[in-house]
Amino acid sequence: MSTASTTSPDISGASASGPKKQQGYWAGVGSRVRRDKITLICGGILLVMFLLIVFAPWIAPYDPLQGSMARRLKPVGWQGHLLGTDELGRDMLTRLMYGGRYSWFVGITPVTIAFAIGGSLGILAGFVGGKVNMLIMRATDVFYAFPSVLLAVAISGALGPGIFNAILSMTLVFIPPLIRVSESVTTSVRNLDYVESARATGASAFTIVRVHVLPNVMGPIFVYATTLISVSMILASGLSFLGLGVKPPTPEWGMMLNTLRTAIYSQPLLATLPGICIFVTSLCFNLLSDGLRGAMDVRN
Amino acid sequence: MLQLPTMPDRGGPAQPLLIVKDLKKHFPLKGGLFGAGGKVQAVDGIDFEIRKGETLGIVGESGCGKSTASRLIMSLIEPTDGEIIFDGEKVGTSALPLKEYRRQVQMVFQDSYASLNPRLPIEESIAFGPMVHGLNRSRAIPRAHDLLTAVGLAPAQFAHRYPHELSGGQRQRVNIARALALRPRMLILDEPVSALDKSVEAQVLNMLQDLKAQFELTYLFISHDLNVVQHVADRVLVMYLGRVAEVGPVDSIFDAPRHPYTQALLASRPSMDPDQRRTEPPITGDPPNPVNPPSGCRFRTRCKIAEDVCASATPPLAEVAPMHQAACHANVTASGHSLAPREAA
Amino acid sequence: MMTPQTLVRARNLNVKFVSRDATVHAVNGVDFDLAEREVLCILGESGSGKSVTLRAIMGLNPRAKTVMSGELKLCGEDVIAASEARMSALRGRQASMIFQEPMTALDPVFTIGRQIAETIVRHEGVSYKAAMARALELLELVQIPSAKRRLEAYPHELSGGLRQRAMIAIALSCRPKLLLADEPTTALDATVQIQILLLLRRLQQELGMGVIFVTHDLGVAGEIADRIAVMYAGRFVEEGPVRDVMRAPLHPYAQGLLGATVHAGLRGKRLTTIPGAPPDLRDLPTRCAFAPRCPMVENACRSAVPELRGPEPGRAARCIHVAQAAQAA
Amino acid sequence: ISAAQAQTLRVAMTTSDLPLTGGIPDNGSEGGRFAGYPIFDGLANWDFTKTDAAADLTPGLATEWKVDPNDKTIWIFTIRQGVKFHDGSTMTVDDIVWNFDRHLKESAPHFDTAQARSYRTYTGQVVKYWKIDDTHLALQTAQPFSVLPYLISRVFIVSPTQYKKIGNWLDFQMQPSGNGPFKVEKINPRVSIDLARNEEYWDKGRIPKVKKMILMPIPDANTRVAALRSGQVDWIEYPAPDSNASLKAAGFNVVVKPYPHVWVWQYNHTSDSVLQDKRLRLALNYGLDRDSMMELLAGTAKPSIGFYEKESKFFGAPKEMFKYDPEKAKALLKEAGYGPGKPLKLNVQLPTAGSGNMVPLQIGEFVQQSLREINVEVTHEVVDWGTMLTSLRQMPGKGAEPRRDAIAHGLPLGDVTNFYSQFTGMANKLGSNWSTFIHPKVDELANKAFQTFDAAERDKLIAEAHSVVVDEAAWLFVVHDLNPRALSPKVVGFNQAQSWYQDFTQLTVKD
Amino acid sequence: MLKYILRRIAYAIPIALSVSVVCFMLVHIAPGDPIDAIVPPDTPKDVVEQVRKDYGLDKPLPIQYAVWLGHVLQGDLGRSIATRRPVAGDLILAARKTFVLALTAAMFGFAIGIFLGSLAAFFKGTWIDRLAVSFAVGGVSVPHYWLGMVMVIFFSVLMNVFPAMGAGPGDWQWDWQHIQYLILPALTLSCTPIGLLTRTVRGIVSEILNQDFVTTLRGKGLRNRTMMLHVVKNAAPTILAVMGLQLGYLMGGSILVETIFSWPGTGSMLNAAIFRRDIPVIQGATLVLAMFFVMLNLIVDIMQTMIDPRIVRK
Ligand SMILES: Nc1ncnc2c1ncn2[C@@H]1O[C@H](COP(=O)(O)OP(=O)(O)OP(=O)(O)O)[C@@H](O)[C@H]1O
Ligand SMILES: Nc1ncnc2c1ncn2[C@@H]1O[C@H](COP(=O)(O)OP(=O)(O)OP(=O)(O)O)[C@@H](O)[C@H]1O
Ligand SMILES: [Mg+2]
Ligand SMILES: [Mg+2]
Repeated sequence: MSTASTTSPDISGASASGPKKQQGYWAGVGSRVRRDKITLICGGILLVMFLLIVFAPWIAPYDPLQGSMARRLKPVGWQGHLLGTDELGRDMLTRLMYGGRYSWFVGITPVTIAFAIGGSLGILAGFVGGKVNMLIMRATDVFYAFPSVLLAVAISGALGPGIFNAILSMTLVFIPPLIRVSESVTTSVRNLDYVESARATGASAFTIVRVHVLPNVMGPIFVYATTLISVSMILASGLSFLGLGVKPPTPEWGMMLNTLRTAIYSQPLLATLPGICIFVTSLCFNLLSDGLRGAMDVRN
Repeated sequence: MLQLPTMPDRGGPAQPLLIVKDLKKHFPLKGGLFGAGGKVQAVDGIDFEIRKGETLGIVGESGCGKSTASRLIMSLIEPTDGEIIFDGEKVGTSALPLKEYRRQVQMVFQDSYASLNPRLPIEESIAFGPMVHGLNRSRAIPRAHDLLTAVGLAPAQFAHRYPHELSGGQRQRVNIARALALRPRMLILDEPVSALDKSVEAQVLNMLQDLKAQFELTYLFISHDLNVVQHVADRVLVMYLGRVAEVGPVDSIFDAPRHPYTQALLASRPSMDPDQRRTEPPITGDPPNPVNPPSGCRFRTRCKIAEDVCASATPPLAEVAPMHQAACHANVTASGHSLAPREAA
Repeated sequence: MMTPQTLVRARNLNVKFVSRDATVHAVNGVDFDLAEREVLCILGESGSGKSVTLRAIMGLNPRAKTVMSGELKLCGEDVIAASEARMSALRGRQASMIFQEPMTALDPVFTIGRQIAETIVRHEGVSYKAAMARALELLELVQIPSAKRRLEAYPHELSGGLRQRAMIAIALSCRPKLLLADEPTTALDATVQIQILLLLRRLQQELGMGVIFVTHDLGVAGEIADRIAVMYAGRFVEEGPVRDVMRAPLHPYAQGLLGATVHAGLRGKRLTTIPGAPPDLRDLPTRCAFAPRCPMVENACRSAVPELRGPEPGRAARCIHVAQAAQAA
Repeated sequence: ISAAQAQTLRVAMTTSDLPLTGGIPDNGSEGGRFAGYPIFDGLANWDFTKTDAAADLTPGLATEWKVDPNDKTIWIFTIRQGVKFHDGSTMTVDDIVWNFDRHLKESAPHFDTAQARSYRTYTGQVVKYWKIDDTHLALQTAQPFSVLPYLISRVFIVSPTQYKKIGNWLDFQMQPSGNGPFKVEKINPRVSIDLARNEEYWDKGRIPKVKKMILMPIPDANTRVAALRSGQVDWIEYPAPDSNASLKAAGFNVVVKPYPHVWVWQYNHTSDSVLQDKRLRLALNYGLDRDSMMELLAGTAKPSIGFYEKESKFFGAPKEMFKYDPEKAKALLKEAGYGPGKPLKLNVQLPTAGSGNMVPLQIGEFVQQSLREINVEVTHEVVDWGTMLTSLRQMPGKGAEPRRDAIAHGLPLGDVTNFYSQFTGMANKLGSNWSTFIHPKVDELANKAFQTFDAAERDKLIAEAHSVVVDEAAWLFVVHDLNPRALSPKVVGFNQAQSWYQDFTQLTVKD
Repeated sequence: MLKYILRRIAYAIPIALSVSVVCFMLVHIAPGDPIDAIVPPDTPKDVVEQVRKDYGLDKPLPIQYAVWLGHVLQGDLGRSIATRRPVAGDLILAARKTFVLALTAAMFGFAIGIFLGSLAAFFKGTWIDRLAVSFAVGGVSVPHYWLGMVMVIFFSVLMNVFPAMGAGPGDWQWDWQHIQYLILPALTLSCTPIGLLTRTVRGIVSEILNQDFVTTLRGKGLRNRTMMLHVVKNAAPTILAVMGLQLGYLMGGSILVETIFSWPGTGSMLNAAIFRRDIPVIQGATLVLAMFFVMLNLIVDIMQTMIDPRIVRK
């Protein structure tokens, strides 16, 4: 073989420095996120919450189920109870920490499962196209024809209350939108020339999906899924509030909000604390996904 | 040094590298619930061949089916009809399975950005093909670096970059390197320079000429720029609305075009001389919609010499000069067109 | 003969875009005059600032982040100082603009007729009906077949050539004195491009408009320009009558461009190329911006931005080698 | 607020929907309180005039009743004459027989297939009934049953004329006709029952002083409080204990009165239940910290250590006097084989709200937590009150329902028939005793009691039976409710009776 | 155009049928014998058998579905387990109330959302934009049942300006006496559409403002008023779609708010039904609301077609 380095001299000059500094895609996203204060703060808050929740059994000051009537409904800051106590005299901070576990779990699990299932189906539909696409998308249309809360409530209602059923029904609710988003992202990626040229090398469909499709569609699908987390958190706590989620005494924010409600006249701040937790979490997830979306937009 | 060997020449020099026979592609139109939409006749029966070592240029206006033809040849889409024969073997048969064929034919697209995976460093993009064909990574990467050098990009500086960190010209070089990575015998270049600035266009064109010699390639070069085609092609094929209007050696076509469309196309070129500006547009109107193309000769709606026969019969590709064919009734003996040559004595 | 009036006057025009991350110096000291009935072609590579210059003349760069300095007059009006209301009265009336992509430059959800008529209503205060009648005349003027039917058409229902004609009809609806054309034929097919070029040329002469025509295609410039300005990195690096610039450009960049343009007769030969890439406009160059790519570069090129200098009146280039180049020609 | 409204009493009930208005109200005793006695009368009514003692029966549509001295199984009711139904028809003895047909005669065209079964507890003792003459009605029981009038008081008499006009019970509910002090003016499904005063009520002393009464179902305790405080209603049932202080501070009257009520876990005594083990039943009763719960309930309840209150004449002298003794509880559990390593696991059905259930979630959670300290793990199956009522009518282990060890709720003990329906094997046969507590001694004593027509003797026998119930720890006794309700200061003249039912005829609503 | 509309309607039919299948299946996904889901557990045997026959529950699923669909098409949605009344009658009353609530919330939300969104788009990058966006994110993040609770305390209990619950006396009427009942729940319910509309409008309007044709319009010297018209007509199809979806979501998603405010609509009906496991009611309400949603989508699509000429392709 001849040496491949015999090149015309006039082109070698073109190797002047490119328009931008050398940087990987994710590194670029990272640096953009790092410059975005709001996203950072939200990420920070969520991280702190996450740690508090995960390590609740080790760091929570009290037993979440252990109360005492002698200290029921004490205000925020009362004698070693940083956030007061609930209607059965259990430490609010502790319960909020434990409650977060369930709220986060019930909020995030359906999105995660739906991300896996809906994402796969959507990518499949988008990549394979044709009849498969038709089949999957028409089925999706049917579930799209239900308002989401209604669907979740109806399925939960039919299945009966319980954490598992709540997760199941919410998963069913989130699968269709995830299919739609991943299908459209995949379809647009599939028609890009680089996928065509990968096909032109004779690569198998699996390799093409793995190397060329997945890395390019996961980002947008993931960001979309994070926006769903906020919806999911609210929906999950709503289901608990309706009694379709966890059972007492398991602390869960929606449930706590429900049982503490009657105390709103005597301890207004206390009674709104679980609501504030839901609000802040959902807000942070929303802002975080906004920030992520912005940072992942290569046009920036 | 290059671990993937070139495929051997099977048919010998006289065997055209690629023969396209009656290739057709009709896209059904979307939107019809009951499939009642029409169809786009993007490519409607084209025949041509490419000889070993030559550059066949395809010109034609936007939407005439150039890209569709190249995708058909690349087997990226299923043809509605027709067949492709590569070096004497029908593509897709056991004699020439698709995967093997694809090693021998590669493609460069117009949009340099869309043809590179934005999440892969360019060395990975280039190494992808060889790895698909069984080369392991540790050998594919150095090979990618060699190819980068070959297209004039210093690997040390560029190998790890991502597509968005390159200029348009640099990206197009990467695309060319990627196409060469499988050591193909033929390269389909679908408007490889249309999106580039003039100064960069020249760089890439020069480089393509060098690479052709260096890697013993055959080019199918698609462009809508007549000047570029004239510059690079040995033979030229003019397409109009999914059909071949004229095909022949570059000089013959440019000096003595026989199809009114080719003539108009040539006459539409800016003059490059302020003192000899064009005064009359050679033809009027836009190309018609390929969904319901005109009957007979597809050019007749804009043709200055169109007659009744042009609407009723499709003109065959007829020899008008050595190696030069044109599909115009005016060139076909006894076609019924008033300008047609009389019956030979 | 009446003395030609100056339609556009630019002196040391600078346009920069300021944002949190960076400042882009898109136009860096441009001087030129455009007389009535004159056609000026601005030629240059992508990103050289052609469109920004055009938009600056119309005051159409995004207000929030654009900083303009120098002098810029449009039909006597100081564009840099003028209020939005003042500019809006000028736009479409004294000066109009057409764009490269007629598909995106037309509002997709309004009919062609409506889009023409609303300009006439705005500037001439006539009734909508009268404006529609004028719109029909205009469509006929730009040679749109079955104009009456096309009045009711939406942009997506027209072919590329027709869309561009409609765009021209909109631009000409109030008989402006100045037409700014930003690569109006680049997106068109060769056979259509020549039709549009000829149409523009005819209309320019019939209506007596001044035209600034932006293109990166030397051939197109040759078809339509009276004068050519070659732009590089936000500056005019060469300016002169079309014949002179096309035959014997003075600036090495313009020479390179001419050499790199593929045309008949170069077959089999290597094309001349300009190595390297244009500079990053985020740092304002303090030297000849072309120096890194210039085959004739000298130390002097790297110390300061060369002045515009010309061997004869009406011709000029920003290069210290102008004299030599003129000699060689 | 207009003058017309001022004559209106607007009541927020705790039910999740309107109680049925066809004369067989659902939603427990609250249904009877609002969709029963105000609209209909029974043969016997309740006497609300004495508020210092538990309410007792008073003549209603029957002016008097007595047992046939020759056959103690036959009761003779003298029917009040000239009483008019709301539709204007005059009530006859035949009408009353017709009403019993509705409940008992499956072949009757108007037999109420859908509802009759839910009243079997009250009607099940009657085996035969007939018209003696135009003023007398006879009811016959299988064996002498001295407390029959208490049961029969629940059988509301409706107008056959109206029924015949309408043709089915479903539509009858929309335009019912009885002879109570209030007439139904309009039913707004799921929104309200609008009642108007019955000017023709036979008891002139109980013609309502208010013109109208509007009953609204507001299951959410907070919404009830908000509705009262914002002046949308004048009367709310069961304000959440935690809002009482603020209600009082805002000038509302929170009225409490002892009434015959107990909040319990009804244990499952069927053979597959762990709670067949008496030690466990006792342990739970000793392990529950009732006194602390009083804090939670903020003065709206008092601890319960038996079905009847300690002060009741029926309480008797049980050996086990449950007071909080976790050590004893743990010891009992250990004896039964449970301990820290092996907690006793119980599944308990708990309603979300409902008549007499107080704040079930909070109480339930409290019990759960209190029992956790003696290593008893309670899981709750939280259901709607209506669902629970259905569960209560099922026998445990039947059907598709999950196994549960107890059902937690509040229930009435207004008269001795409640004891009968909850703790006797006879009642169990009628399918009203989910708990299925059957004890030969109790059955024997109760049987004797219900055949004794001497009241004092009867009370003694029941007290004795009750002692056995307590000693057997038949249920987990939790609290006695004090029947709190909050009234707008505009409501005057309300005297809360010590009863599940209340009198709405004597009060007025000020402007 | 007409053809397209007919085609769109034709397309809605299989969707509607599939939706009915899903609703039908609700009875069957409920654990246990489906008969338990549609009659009360203490129903006498013979009645149970009668119902089983009526609904064809002894037959294979497809036939059951056909029977059920036949009932539904005749307006028979079965009987409530709890009240034993036909579901359809109560549902119509409830749906009317929910519609009033959802429509009011939607209108209010749309008005505010469109206003804030356009403001944010026109002043993109300024503090006005940031304020509007924060408001929007807040709106979509707040658990509205919690907000409703807080609002009741504030406006009903403490300030006593609006009623705390219910939909007013008697039948619904558009008079002040009834409207005052509407204000708090509608306000609570509107926070999601406010947030979403603000975001959508901001996105679409700023996207439109970045498009080339806007430069053309400015280049023509059009007045702001005329420019607005162009922006509105371009944004309308997208915004309409979001509005349609939102109205549907509000109809179907008012369950929590209705519960908090004791609003006698489909939401509180569903809530009660869920607790009683009154499956026929759940099924009927779901079916009616989902059908409404399907219709709404259809109407939105048709309206989009009328506005945007590009949608109808030959
Ligand atoms: N996947 C497809 N589905 C439907 N129609 C298609 C598809 N691909 C191409 N077409 C249509 O086929 C015709 C030919 O398209 P093609 O891309 O081959 O033209 P082209 O000559 O390459 O044009 P250009 O110069 O614009 O690239 C066009 O009318 C196009 O709209
Ligand atoms: N609104 C803007 N904000 C920031 N930078 C801008 C803006 N508009 C243009 N620029 C920058 O100004 C420079 C000149 O752009 P301009 O559009 O004038 O180039 P051009 O010569 O018209 O190129 P082309 O041939 O590609 O149209 C480019 O670097 C571009 O990125
Ligand atoms: Mg193409
Ligand atoms: Mg430009």
